[in-house]
Amino acid sequence: MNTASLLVFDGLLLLSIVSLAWASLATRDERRSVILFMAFGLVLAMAWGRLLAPDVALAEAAIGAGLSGALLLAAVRKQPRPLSSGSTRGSRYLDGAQVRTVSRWGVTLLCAALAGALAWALLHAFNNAPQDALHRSISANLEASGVSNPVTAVLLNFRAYDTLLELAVLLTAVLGIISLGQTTTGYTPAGPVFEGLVRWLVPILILTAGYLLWVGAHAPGGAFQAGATLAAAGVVLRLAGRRIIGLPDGFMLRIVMVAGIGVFLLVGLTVLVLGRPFLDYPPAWAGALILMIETAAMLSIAATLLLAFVGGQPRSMPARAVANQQHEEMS
Amino acid sequence: MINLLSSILILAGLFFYLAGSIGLLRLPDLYTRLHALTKADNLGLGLLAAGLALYSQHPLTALKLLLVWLAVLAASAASAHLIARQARRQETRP
Amino acid sequence: MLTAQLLYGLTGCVIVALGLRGALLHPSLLQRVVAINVMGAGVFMMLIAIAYRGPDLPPDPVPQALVLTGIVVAVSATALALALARRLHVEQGND
Amino acid sequence: MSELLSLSALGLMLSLFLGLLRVLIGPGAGDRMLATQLIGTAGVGILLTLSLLHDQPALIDVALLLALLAAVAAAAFTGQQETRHD
Repeated sequence: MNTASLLVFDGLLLLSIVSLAWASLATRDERRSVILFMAFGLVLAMAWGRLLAPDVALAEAAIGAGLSGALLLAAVRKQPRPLSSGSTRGSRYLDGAQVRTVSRWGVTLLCAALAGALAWALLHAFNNAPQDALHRSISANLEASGVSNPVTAVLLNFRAYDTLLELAVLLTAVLGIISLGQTTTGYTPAGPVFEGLVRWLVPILILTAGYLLWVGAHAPGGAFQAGATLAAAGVVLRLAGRRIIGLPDGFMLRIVMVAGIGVFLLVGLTVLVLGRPFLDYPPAWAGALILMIETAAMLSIAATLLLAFVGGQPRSMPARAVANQQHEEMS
Repeated sequence: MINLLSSILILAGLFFYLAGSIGLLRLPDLYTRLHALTKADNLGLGLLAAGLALYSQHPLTALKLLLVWLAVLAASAASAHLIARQARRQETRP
Repeated sequence: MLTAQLLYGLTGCVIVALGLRGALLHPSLLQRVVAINVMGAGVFMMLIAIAYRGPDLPPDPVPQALVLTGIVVAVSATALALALARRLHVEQGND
Repeated sequence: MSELLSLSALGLMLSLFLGLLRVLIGPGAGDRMLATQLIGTAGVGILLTLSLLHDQPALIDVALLLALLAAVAAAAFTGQQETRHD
């Protein structure tokens, strides 16, 4: 009974996922495509929950269903473009994007072949891989990692290099966005209901971010989910037409942007000087060090994502006082 | 007894969810759909959360479930208004 | 091998192919970015399916951590791509 | 009793699936966005049910975040960008 209904549940969930993915790419209407993509993210969060990956589900709920959607919606042009495929010049369509039917079928065929190859590799992996070895060594060493959530332990201790480089990727991306200039236009001031929404939603998002950061040590959560949630708070403020959205300006902004990777490197180097391998924390300190790194990483991630939403250099924001105040509340 | 009550609550919640979805599919225009959906779904979630809270028999879980329901209530009220207003705005602006 | 693992894993493969096709063929730049995100979601699904080991065993944390990293990298890459598209749009003489 | 939970997850998924049809049919952007909100509410219900079914308390946090971010999505959908004057 249980397995049967779960099987039907899985079937419906996967059918929803595939049809949303297909529909969001089949349409020529950008706005529709983005809305379908947001629904896709929502349903994905359920799939991660179903497969016992609550850490991933949290990140998907914050990013896939919320932030990516907001980013993409802001990028959709206001006037719908005429749908005729002839006049592609001067629109966002690339020249030569009208692919001939023959190559269209060729690409479709190749993609189908790729799906087949991936499926074969996956089946192979399911059948042969000794999946337990790595898992066992993680649970054996979890005690020494300083945290009891295995995913956080992997991210910030066992494979800390990955996360360090991930923060570097984030920094690079935001540097790219800043150097592209072009601050996006602001939003018109919110109406009364929207304003009411902002009043309670923003504090709760900030509170949730703090909760996720703290709980990440022993339960699903952590710097990424917290950072994304914090960024969502800023996005709401921006959407409501506020000019002050919690981003510091000038020098302070630069510090917040590099805080994550900076603190991470500093901890790694300090440990190195004290005679241990790079990023190999002493077990007694690991918990505190991880919390410190995560706090800095959360601020960096939030600033980066928010800056990505605003786009370009947010010069005209006299926000230092408010921003500092908010950052103190968060950390 | 508690089990029975929680089963009834969960099933009632399901009923309202399904009613809301059918309303979303069958009703003729956006505004009537909004009306059906936001009411039925929130009631459905409330009943479901109450049933699940009874089922868990754990005060902290119950508190969290209540919190989630309140968040959904407040969020969906505001979103429904925003979506309806957006639709009106686009109707008046050809 | 678990049925759920198999179902989700194979769906992941299908989504990767769908996303790749969209990324290669779609005329709209914005939707190409969406397509790349869809493709990423397919890869994530394959990894999470590999991590899943049934309802009674705890899942493997390593692929889950990889996916978590992947989601954040994907959103930052999306933001950069959108900024590039916006710039391209301006350079082409619109706005 | 856990049968009831898996049955409830299935029923909620059915509700989500019906909402999905509206997302796919449209016709207007508002209809799609509204149906996406339904997917969000049904998703919250599903996550809460799965949380008890699989004994994963963290899924309640996911449900909370999903509810909050659904509001952010609606705000993003309706936010009016200022027209550029420069």
